[in-house]
Amino acid sequence: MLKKTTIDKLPELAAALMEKGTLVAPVKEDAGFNFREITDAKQVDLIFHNTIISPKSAFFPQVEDFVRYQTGKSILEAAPVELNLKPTFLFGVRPCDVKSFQIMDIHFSGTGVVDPYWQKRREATTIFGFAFDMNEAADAAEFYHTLGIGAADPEGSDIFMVRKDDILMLKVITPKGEKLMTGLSFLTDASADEIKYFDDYITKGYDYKTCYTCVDTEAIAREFEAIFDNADFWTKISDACLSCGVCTFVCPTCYCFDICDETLFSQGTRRRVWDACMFTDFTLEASGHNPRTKVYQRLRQKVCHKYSYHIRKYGVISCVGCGRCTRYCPVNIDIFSIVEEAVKAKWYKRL
Amino acid sequence: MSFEPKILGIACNWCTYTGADLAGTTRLQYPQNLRVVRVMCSSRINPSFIFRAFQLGADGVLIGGCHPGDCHYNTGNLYARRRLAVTKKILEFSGLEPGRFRVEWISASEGNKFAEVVTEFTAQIKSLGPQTKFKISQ
Amino acid sequence: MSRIGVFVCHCGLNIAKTVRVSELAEFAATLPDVVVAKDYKFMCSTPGQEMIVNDIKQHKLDRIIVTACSPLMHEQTFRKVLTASGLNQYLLTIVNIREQVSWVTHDIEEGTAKAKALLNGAVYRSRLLVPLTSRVIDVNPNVMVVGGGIAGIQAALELANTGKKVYLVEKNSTIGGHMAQFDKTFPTLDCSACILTPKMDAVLQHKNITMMTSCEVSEVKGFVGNFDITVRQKARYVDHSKCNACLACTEKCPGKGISEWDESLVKRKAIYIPFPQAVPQKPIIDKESCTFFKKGKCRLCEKACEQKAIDFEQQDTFVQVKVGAVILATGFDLMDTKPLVQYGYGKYPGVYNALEVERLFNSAGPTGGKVTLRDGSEPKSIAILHCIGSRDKNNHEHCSRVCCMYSLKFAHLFKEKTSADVYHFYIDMRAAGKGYEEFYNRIIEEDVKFIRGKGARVAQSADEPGRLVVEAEDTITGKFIKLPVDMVVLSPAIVPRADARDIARLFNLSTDKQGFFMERHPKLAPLSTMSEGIFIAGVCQSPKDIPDTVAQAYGAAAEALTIVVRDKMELEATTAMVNPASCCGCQNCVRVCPYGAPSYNAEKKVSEINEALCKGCGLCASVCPSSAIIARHFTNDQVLAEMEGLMEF
Amino acid sequence: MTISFKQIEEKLKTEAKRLLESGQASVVLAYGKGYDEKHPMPYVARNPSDVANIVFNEYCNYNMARYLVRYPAGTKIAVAVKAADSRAVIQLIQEEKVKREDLVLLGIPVYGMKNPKTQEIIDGKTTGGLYNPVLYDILLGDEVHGQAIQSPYDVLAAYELMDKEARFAFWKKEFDKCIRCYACRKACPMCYCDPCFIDQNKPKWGDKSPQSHGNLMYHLTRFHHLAGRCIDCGECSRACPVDIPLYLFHKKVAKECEEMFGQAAGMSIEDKPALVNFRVDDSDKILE
Repeated sequence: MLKKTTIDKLPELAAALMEKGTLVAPVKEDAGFNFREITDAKQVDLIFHNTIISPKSAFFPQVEDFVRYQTGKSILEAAPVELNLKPTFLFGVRPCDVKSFQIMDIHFSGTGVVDPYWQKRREATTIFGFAFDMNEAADAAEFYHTLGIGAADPEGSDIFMVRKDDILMLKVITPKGEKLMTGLSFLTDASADEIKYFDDYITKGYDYKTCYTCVDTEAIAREFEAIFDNADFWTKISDACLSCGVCTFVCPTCYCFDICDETLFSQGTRRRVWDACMFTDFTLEASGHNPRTKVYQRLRQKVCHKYSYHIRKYGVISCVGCGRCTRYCPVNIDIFSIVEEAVKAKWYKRL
Repeated sequence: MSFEPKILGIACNWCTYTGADLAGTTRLQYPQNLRVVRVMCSSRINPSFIFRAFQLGADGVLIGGCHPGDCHYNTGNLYARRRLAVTKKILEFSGLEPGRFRVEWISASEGNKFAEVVTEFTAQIKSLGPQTKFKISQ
Repeated sequence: MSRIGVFVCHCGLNIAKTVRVSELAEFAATLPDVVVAKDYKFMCSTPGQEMIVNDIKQHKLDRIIVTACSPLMHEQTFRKVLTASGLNQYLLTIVNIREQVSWVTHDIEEGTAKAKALLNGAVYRSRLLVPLTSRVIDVNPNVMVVGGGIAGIQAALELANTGKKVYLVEKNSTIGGHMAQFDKTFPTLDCSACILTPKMDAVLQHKNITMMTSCEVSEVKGFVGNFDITVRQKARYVDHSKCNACLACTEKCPGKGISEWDESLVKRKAIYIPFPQAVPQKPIIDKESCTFFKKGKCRLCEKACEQKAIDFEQQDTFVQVKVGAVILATGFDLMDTKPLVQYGYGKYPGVYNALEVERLFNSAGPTGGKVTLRDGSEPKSIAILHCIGSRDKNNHEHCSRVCCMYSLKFAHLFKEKTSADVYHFYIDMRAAGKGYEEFYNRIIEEDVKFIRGKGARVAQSADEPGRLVVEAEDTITGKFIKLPVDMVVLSPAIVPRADARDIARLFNLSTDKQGFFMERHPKLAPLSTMSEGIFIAGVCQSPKDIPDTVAQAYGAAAEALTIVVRDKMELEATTAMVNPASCCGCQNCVRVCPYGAPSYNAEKKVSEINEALCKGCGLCASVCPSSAIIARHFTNDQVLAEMEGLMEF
Repeated sequence: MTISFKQIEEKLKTEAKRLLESGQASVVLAYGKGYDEKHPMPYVARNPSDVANIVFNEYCNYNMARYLVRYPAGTKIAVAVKAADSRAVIQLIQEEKVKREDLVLLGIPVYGMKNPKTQEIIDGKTTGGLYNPVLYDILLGDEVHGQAIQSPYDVLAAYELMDKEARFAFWKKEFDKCIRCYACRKACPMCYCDPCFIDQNKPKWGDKSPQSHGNLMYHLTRFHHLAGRCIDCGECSRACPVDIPLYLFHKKVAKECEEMFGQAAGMSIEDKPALVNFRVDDSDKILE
């Protein structure tokens, strides 16, 4: 079922979704686009390349309150924070980001230990995937295609959208999407030409901007293992690294967090807050010992986690090539070029 | 009910705190809005204490130290003067009313000055109204 | 979780009148970690203290909050209670609800509300307190006394008699101070020299006293029990170790200087002793009036000296003195009355100040004890003007306390030595002291005239050239008086020494509004100061008479003794330390510390603090950007917690 | 005059090579290729052969002084410095974090540097109003003369004119954007604390979660810590992924410090950092 509407009628679609629940969609802000809960239907803006912060924040917000408590009593009074979720519509997610949810699912539910916050939000949310604009100039930071993700890859979306000039085409992918779509009666059916355009666009997306194909994940994992102890290599790689948290905070697949108790006047909240393996205190132990005091150790952890340990443990690379880490890195460190370097370094050693 | 501001005072042990005691000993009357933290020297005052005080809902912050040159620790208040001056500029540029933060040199013998400063500062804070800009809303 | 006990003191009605103490205790019981909260009439009394001791045992308390008077008052008292109960004394918090709450408001609502807020702050802070261990240091048994007047002399003798070594530092070439300038002392009219010179001599002879005349303290380092003081020995140009005090030199000297001792009324030699009974009785050369120093020729004294004690090459030297305690007895100056032009001092020869008159009476003085005017004639009528510059809001608000009495003494001596009419111009007659009122009555009967009204102006007489006219309003008759006299005596304000502030800075003392040294407490610690181990005696603290000064000297000696009598003593444990794990090596602490306590360990790349040098001001902690410095007892989290508690209600 | 970036690049390469070959420097902190021309990277050359990777163009804004503290004491370091960067080096020397004798300063006189995100020319905005390095050993080009000198504080005017309500609203909006990635402090050559005050749990100065109050505490305190030390390189603002104009606040504090204490940060190695210093005759007016 392929439906369509026009870009100028986007507010109408937005309003309809807001009526059914919470709409989270890209909004233009000073520094660029970000996913925000929509309060005014006119805010939704689909003329964007990608957001600064990945849409993981819709399921795994930077701050998640768990428990509220009161100190100073002989017995601590505490109550869990209930999630009262309305049906949520995550609108305009790029295919690589949609893919990231599947990777994150491994950690938040796939291992059998289910994170109720993630799970409830996932269940309540209908995802509107949105194909990249293939007419747009290539972004040098992205490499999702290298990781086998198409520019118009509908996998993982409930409804997938392709924009053709002023027309926005929407295709149901999952039963959840279908249920929703039937309720959106003002959408019109797409023409046969448009259906063809849509299908072609998706196919074309797999070839779009491809510079590497068929990454051998197993080989990459192996290469990184081989150079783990090569401090010279990692030092050189991290010469420029500032050890800030930008890359991890914008990353759609970074899931590390800290639990903080934040108290004021005896009223406190235990909350989960994003943390970053690039921070020095990330690995600081209670004893005062810190196993990763050097920048290279932290950068190695970040890269190897995504491109080696994660493959070994879960069989997949923990990266979707969205390019955010590279794009927002204050010193322009390109994560994929580290992968290339690693492979080269290995070869060099073998010779 | 009229607005009764909460004013945080940070006073050095040797001059201003003793001066405040003297105000009491001589039974001078002044408004009860000031709550004083005693530190050993005005130089102990970390600028972040002041930011924090406003976050905790202080409507005004009053710092008291020995007169420059009379510091019990010789030079402590001379450093404090520079550091607190910067604190004041930072508060001001961030948009907080400059009148909410004040530094006064009050010696151990200036009980009347202490009472006068508190009276005047309290009136000033009252006229500025509640401080909401920095206050953490719960 | 801590177990806090809160003890609210009524202080009779001092607190209870404007703070609802029982309500405060009830409120305290609702606060976090407070296990027991009580109120009691006098917490500092024995039953009050016992209540705390019992509750510590019964309720297993590990933090104590006493909500009472200022910590400057009873912190030590209650710390001892904790210690006696086996609790570390630093687990005590005092909430000041008297000086800073109940005494500064009449409104019980306001008072109670503020007391609650302060108490809450204390609870927040108390929870984060940690036991601190005091450092034990060796105590140097010696004492320094600064100032060789009657106060210094008395204190030095007392201490020396207990067997302690005393360094008596005097900036003049002789000890004796102002008292040595006087002729008689009120109210007994006994001869000042007769009672003072034996004491001066005793100082000279005492084996435990090192007299350091022509000396000034130039630097003070260290802390209670271990002061390290640098004394500047000013060049005397006479080697006192060689001089046998024959004074042949003074006879030969052609130089003429102005006698400071005789209040500039006469000249003295350039090589001189200030007065015949001076101690030591060895001369010094006044460089300003010495012919050799001025013209490069003379050296007559050198020729006259058989001991070859004259040394024109002598330089100032610096002596290091180590002592455990210091007594400051630096005395006073008379206010310079020249700026008060209405009194004509310095303009009309017939106007004298009190100290000049003391010298006129003195048989060793410029006139050999005869009262004559500058032209040698005897005055026929004399006016004594009280309160010149004191009890005067435009000059010095304080009462100089001794002027009424010495003015009465002057009247008596004038009557005794002249046939002049004597008039007092006074605001009130203040004769509080043993035998003082009686003395006043005696003078009244000596036909001295009392005019109740402050002297307003001294002018030259238009009718009788050379005579003076005192103008005043007689507040009893309400009439304006113009009284012609030959001599006017001003009783000027007693003011701190001109260099009192410098001395205060050297020894880290506070000074009061007038510039007198501040005592730790006006009533309960009048001789100790905010600087541990530094004590004060005599007029440097405030104007007082000789009996009071001597009493203070005894007291200060006893106070100093409480320190130096011990071999070891505990210091405050509230010093700073560096948490090396957080130190970023910026060395800000090293740059700012006034005592050089922090140093940078380049190998470990962290700062370290020598706690023996740290005085606990906390400056280093506030300039430490990574919060690595812990200012014990005033740590960042303790202050932040207290602020949070203060702002909650 | 116009700047030849290519020429500077060549000189940088020549000098770097010479210093590494002669052993005068064991590392050269310069700029290298990034994933495209607009995105060069900080680059560390350790061997003469590394020198080929050095580049210099109008996007090489990095303040390489930021990396100095990473090397063990005594390492001989050659560092490429533009105007503001040289002031950072001076400030670090004042603070005894590096020693003058361990450094070879390769001065780059330049103007027309661009922010790659906005293509905006940053002269006068975040270069302390200077074009020539304050301190250098070797100057890689001719001193810039004749280029209009802008006061580094000109850009502040609009913000100073705002009333306090508008200023508060402005900064609240900016600080609320903060995601606490700490790129600002990590990009800053003067922020060498490890741990930073905000990472401390005891005392806990501010909440770790990126909410208004914690953000405000972090930024205001950081401005205070940099008072009299910020050398206006603007790296904090360029590093910020959400474009908080931190440089404005730093500039304001720097301006006030300069007025109050008569000394700008990083202008002379003889100076003492203004906030760990005092003059007895500092006026009480500064507190008004």
